[in-house]
Amino acid sequence: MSKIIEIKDVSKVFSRGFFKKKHRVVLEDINLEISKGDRLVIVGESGMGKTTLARIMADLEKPSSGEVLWFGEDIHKIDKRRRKELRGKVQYVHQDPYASLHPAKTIYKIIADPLANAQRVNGKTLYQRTKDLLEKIGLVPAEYFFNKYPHHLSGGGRQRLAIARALTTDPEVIIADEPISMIDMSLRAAIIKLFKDLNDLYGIAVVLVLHDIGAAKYFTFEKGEIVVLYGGKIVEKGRGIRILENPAHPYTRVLINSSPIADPELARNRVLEQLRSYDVPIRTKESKGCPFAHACNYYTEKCKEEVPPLVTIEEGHQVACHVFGK
Amino acid sequence: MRKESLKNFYYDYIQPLLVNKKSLIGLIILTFFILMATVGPLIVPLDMTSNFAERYQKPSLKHPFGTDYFGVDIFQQIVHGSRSVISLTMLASFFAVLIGTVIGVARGYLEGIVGRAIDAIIMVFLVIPSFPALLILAAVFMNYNLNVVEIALLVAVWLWAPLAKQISAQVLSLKSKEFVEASKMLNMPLRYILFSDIAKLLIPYIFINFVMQIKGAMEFSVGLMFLGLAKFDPTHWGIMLNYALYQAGALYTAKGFHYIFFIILNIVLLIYGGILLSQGVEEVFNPRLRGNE
Amino acid sequence: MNYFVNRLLYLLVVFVIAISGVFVLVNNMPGDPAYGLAVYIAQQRNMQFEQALEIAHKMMGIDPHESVVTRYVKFMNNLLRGNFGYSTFYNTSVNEIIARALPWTLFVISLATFISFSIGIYLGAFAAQKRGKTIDTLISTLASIIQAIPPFILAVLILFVFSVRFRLLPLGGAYPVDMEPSLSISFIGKVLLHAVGPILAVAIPQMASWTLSMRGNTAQVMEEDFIRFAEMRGLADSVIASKYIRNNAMLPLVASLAIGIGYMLGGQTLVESIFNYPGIGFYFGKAIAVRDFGLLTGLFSLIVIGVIVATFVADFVYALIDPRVKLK
Amino acid sequence: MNSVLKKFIAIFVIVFFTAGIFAGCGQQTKPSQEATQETKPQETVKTGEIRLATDWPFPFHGNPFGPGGVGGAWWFVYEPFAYYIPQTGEYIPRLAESWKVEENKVTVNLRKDAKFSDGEPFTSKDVVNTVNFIQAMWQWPYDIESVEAPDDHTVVFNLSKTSSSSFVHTLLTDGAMASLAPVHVYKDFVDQAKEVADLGKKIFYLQTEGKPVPEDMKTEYEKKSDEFRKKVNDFAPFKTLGKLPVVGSFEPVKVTQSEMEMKANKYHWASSQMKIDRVIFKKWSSNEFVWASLISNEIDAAHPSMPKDVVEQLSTLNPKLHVLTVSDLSDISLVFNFKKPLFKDLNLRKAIAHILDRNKIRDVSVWQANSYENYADGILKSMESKWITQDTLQKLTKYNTDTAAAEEILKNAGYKKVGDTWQQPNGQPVAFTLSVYGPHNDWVLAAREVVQELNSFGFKVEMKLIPEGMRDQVMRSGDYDAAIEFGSAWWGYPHPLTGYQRLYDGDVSAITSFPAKDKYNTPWGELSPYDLVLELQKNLQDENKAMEIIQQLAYITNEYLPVIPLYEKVLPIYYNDGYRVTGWPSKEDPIWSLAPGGIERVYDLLITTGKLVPVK
Amino acid sequence: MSIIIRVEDLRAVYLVREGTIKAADGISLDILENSVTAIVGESASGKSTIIEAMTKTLPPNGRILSGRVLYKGKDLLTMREEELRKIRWKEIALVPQAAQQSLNPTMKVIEHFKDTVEAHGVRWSHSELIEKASEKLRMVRLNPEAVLNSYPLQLSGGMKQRVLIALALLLDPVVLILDEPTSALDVLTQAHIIQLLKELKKMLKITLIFVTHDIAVAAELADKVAVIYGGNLVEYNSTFQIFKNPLHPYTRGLINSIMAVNADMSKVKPIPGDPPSLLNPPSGCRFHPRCEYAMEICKKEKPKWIRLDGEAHVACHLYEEGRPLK
Repeated sequence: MSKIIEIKDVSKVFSRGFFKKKHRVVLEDINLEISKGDRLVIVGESGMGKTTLARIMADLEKPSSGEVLWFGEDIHKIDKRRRKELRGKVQYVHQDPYASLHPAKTIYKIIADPLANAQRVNGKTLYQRTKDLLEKIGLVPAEYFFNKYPHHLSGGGRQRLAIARALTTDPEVIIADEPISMIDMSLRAAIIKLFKDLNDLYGIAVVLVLHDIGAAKYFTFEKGEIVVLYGGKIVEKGRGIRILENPAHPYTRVLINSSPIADPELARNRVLEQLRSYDVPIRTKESKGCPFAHACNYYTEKCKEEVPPLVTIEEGHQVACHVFGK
Repeated sequence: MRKESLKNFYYDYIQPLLVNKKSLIGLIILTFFILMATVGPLIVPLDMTSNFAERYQKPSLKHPFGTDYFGVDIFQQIVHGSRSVISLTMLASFFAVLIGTVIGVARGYLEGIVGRAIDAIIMVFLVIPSFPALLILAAVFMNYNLNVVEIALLVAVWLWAPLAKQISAQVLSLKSKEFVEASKMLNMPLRYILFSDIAKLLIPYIFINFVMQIKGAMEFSVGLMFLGLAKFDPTHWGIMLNYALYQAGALYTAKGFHYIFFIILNIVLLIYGGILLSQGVEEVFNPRLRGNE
Repeated sequence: MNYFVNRLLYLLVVFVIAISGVFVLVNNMPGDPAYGLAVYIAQQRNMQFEQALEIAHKMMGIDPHESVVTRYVKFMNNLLRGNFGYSTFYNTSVNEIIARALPWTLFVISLATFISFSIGIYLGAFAAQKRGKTIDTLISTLASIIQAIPPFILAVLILFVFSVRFRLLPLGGAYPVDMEPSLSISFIGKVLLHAVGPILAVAIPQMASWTLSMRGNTAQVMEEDFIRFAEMRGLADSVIASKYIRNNAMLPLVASLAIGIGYMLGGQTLVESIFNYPGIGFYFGKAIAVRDFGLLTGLFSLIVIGVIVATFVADFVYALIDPRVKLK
Repeated sequence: MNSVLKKFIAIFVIVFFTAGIFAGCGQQTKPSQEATQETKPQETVKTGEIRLATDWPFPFHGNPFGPGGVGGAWWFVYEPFAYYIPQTGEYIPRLAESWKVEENKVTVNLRKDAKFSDGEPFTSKDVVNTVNFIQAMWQWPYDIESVEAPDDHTVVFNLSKTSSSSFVHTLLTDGAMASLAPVHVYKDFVDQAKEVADLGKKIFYLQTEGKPVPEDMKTEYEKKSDEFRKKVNDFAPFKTLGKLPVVGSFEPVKVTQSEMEMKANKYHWASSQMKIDRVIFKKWSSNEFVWASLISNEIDAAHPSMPKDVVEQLSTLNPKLHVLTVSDLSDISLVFNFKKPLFKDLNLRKAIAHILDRNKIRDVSVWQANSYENYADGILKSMESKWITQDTLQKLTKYNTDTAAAEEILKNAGYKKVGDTWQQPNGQPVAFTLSVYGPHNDWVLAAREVVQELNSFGFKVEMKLIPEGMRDQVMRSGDYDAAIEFGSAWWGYPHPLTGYQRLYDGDVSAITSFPAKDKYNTPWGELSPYDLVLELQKNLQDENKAMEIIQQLAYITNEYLPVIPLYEKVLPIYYNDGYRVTGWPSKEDPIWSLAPGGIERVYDLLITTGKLVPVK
Repeated sequence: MSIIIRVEDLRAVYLVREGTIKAADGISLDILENSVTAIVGESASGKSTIIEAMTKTLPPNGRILSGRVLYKGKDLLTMREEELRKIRWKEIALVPQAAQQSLNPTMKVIEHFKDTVEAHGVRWSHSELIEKASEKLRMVRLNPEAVLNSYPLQLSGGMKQRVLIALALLLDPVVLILDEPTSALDVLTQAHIIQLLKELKKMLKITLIFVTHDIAVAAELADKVAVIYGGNLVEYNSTFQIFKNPLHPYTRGLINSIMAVNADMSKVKPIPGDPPSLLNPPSGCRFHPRCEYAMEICKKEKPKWIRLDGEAHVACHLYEEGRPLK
């Protein structure tokens, strides 16, 4: 029973309008698994469905179809109490630490309240555990921060605090949505490092949603998987370092090609691959073909008509592309 | 810990109000009136014996605000009347805020048909003009000897709706806030989310509204006395004003200027104090509220 | 469009509930419009009061034994046909009274709103742009003090100062009876002169509140990035003040403008009674005093309709002028 | 967005202007073209105008039977047979030239030169029709059994046997009897009116004779009278005819919510003497409004109650303003609810009579009023000497302000003062509420003073305002402890009978539930005031007998205190002399005593006799 | 290359409820004509303050305490408001950071162009305006017909950013200042904008100054890099030198913490600690609490702004008295 979360054929459709006629397919037939101690990165640009996927995994949103299993149980079929029990094991960290921390609560309260609730502790034990937790995620000395408010912290500090709060329930997996996008460059690595440490030292599975390929690489270069989303579909999936070094899907390639390089000489000499279109595709239930077809430089007629299946091109590397699929 | 949080509370909520000029002046004015209502009647005696020959005395040491049409000291009446003015006003504001908050929070949290129903109720109270409705209610309840609390409730019934609407909008936006979602993820109970997460951010907002309600409640309570709904209290400022304007015609005589002036001055000053305080509170707390939206 | 259909249906439900509430309220009001007449009859003709009351009821066309439900059905039925009921005191249909009174009230509140809105907007924007300076302190303090004055006190003071002390304004009425209503300059002048008192009584507190809201909104808009960007582009202060600050700060107020007019319909009772101005509020006050339940429910319904229409119009106007709402 | 906003504002401006224009046109009730184009009789052009204040129904229908009648225009529009000056007891003939009173029969000879304002002559047919109309519409006065018109200028009233002797006075002076329903205006209703009136009378006489009334007669009457009433109520001569033909001195020509314009009746019999041909009425919306109008010369005369300082101020601001007072033939009293056990104790009422400083109350309330210093005998102060003998006065208890006396009465009756508060013999505090009608300024002031004095004596009295429109209801339902009300009052007919009737068999007894039928101990034996009132009514013509009964009633009233009169109400009349009009009679002129119950009669009389003239 | 803007000892503060934020504390900087200068720093390090103070466009609570900004020999800070207004945009255009809120939400894009033109007394007919605006919009690869008649909220974040750049180019300015032109944008859009700026630089004779927290962006675009820390300028050098041989320990930490896609991930090293609060900045060198080379003197004395060989400037005690960094 090492599988923590399984996503089976999950799709998500957003509808709007009086008769719900206008709709938009945000996720399409997603299958994913997270097991104990895994590292997983979901990459893609905004509007590609990565946040929705993360929220569905964390049961913050319901899929339109498909199953979400936590520890082998379908979370939409089990009763409330069981779901509550399991929920503690799956935690979620928001993108924006400014918004996800209560602005009028002290740091002590932010950690101690959920801790007391989850661990049924109080008094001195609670105090000690809160202190330990804050120190664990690097807010030292903990007592110094107890009576401070979130706005006294830097972006990095706030994100640490949000992570610490997620740890109060002793989760087995933490899903973090763009945890570094609102944080300064110089502090980003430290946050990713923190996630790596949590994974290494405590065996907590970590799912990160990122658009920064560099950070994805940093997180997965030792171990872990990367999933690339485009237009609500998984276009490529596999071991992190493998994908980053040998991207198969044209989109992944462009993504890596476009990422900033911290070397002036290389940067100046590189040639950026241009896409045919930079629009975010809007898919409906009627849409056909590969979602990337409209932008892809390698598209064929087939791409417009047929949805490419996710095929394994190598051990631990799957891609969904008619051109590069073989 | 406790001492620390008290200190924090002071620095977060009290000290900024004392630093802000408007709220400071507002606080001073309100404190003055509250003192007048609580301690005042103990210090200042009230002699209502009329003395027609001594009417319309100009302000003097003996009569700081002069005497009224009956020859009774105006200052004494103002001091003693402040008790009923302030108790009714404060109670009505309190009830209005209470009802408004409870219904607003409920509306903000409840979705679907129940939410729409509450919405409709709020809307109903918004579209029925409050003053005429109160006139009718006054007549309906005329023969019940209502006490202050009941009258305050009656007034509050016509004051809470706008607040409820605003609060529900606030809660609607607050409940989709990420920190609320985080609390849900952490299995925090509903009461924690409502009373700790959401209520905490509503407090400054509610407070501002409480102060704003004072004005409405004040006007209503004066109106009610005019209408004979509230128990007749000759020193209630509204009644004093009624006597001055309509019974004694003080406006129409040069001698009576101070009579009207001091009553209006006190009414206006009290409301102005409330307005200042609420403006100050808004200045102090709203940026933070806005910043978190 | 769907949004509006939806909204309309919702307001209709609100309307029915509100009107029913009003009906119940009014019908629980103690007092019998025929009572005064009955006392008079009994005394004049030396007859039993009960008998006199019966006669009085007949004279006024009131059936005291009619059940509330029947009355309610009748009332709703009439309302559906646009008939607001019958006034026992004035012995005429409420529609006729509304036709007489509503134009005056609308005239006063629209003119008052127009004046107070234009001046309030200007003063508020001006004060906000001079934030912290003496003139700002002066304007906002004055506005706050005016807000603190209960409206009926203000009305009485205006009446006294302008009409009694300095005799600048005529006392009561909408125009002098010895003039023929026409579109002549002199007649319109008289109408305006008669309306000055009520208009001032409505406009002054309004102005204060517009000023304060506009000041707050302007201050908020001035912090917006697009204002600084406009400055960075070297735009003239006047252009920024009008096109960028004022327009954006005004938007929320324009919506409340429409709603405000709706609410004012119901708030005219005191002012119109004090100025003896023949508008809706005047009749409303009279209807309460003489327990004219027909007139009371009719006028109440009118006011509720006014507020609801205003709410609807406000939504519509807001969507019309704010692209942010329009495009959603 | 800018352009949209501009459009919005433009629409806004257009809307309010159209609203204004709509408001302007089609506002007033005014006669149609037809009326104004009518050829006018040749007349010398007069330019006199007087401005007054009063109330009237609006929209103006001009139907005296409709709700609100024609308001304050009444006495200008409907002339009675005669005016009665109470101070001199003189009848001034108006529509009647002369009259003859016989047993159950009054013959009135009508003025031959009376004409309606549309030129139609006024005849006895109009009077007959009017009487039928009132009887049909108001089910009153059934004192008139029948009315005949032997010729165009003679009317014979046959009175019923039960008719009271004061009815003749009513018949002659009541503005309703003569000209309410001119035949040429109400021509469609004439027969129906007679039918309904006759049927009503028939039923009434059967009832008074104690005979059974056939059910079908009753239903028939119900049906017919309802139908008739509905038809008449819906008839609005001012609207449908475009004019209101009147026999009185002035005809309303234009009416708005706030003003009413009346033009002189060119055909009026006194027309040649009238120097004023226009009356403008301003709406009497509140006393303050009338004060303001008087200061600014907006009106020429009015009779609002006004505090002393305001009068002084008014006189300095407007030196042309004069004031005089006449008795309003009524008094303001403290009335008790005898259903409450507290007030059943005469001792308490006596004590209250001693506690109150009635001069002070008068000062605060209506300073010009006559004060009752000592007695509470139910007779107006101004008339006391005329009706009460010295001998009787000797017998009456003097209720001078004397708290010691009050204390003694209470102590003797078993009341105790504990601390600051008086307790009843049963240990309950003496506590009650004093109700007073909110819109009556002077009453409220009086009530405040009463409450104040009683409280300083050691009672627990609270004041309660009765909201506008609720006075009759509250008082009738007995939902009060004590109240300020009219006490005994003369109203139209200045005779103590009216007052005692009110106290023991009328309005006041209806609201106080004073046990008037009980027997009370008097020097003349055990007497019941109720019986005395009936007896007085029967013996009105017999002056000696009447005087004797009045003495007895005065004694009972003074000793048993059904009410405590506070002051005799006066009518302060303010008039501007020399601004628009002049020629007001001196303050002593008895004509002023016509004012109570219809001050417009005074104005009408002054104008039609040519006394009031415009200022050059 | 000549100096086009010279900043001398610029000091600017913000007044807030809690006190004074010393956001720019003695900045001296020379900007070369037709060069691209990057100002790099963390959020709240004062980097935006520098460019806003330079153009006198600080927010209402900002105050310039001292310093000179010489543009073509004239001091912008003491210049009359009227004169300055003429220079703004026509010669020096500043594109603010908050591209998302920088357009009036109630005005169409075209009206912004119109306003700008009118403000500078340029008399173009309407068709001329459309033509010029379209030209600039095409330059930033936007479809003029669609964009000009749109309201800001109809545009995506990247589009708004490009509209602002087009607007900035409208009057062909000499100096273009961009505040965080790429932050909060997706990878592809970010690459796109960088590409665009590179092309603009080639196409137009323009001096480009931009502010960023991402030193990798500077690597791609800038000729020279100025590094700001805690309101102080700590290093100023050519881009190549900065990356090859970072002098200041902070610069070095910054480069080490970059998770660029081409970097050796095992060498990525986060900077410990948090950025300083500018309300109560640390004494002496503001970096000393986080500096691994900190000495006693660093706590007490503020390092001087010294010029080393070549173009290198640095403010660090390690280099004073010729102490070379080991």
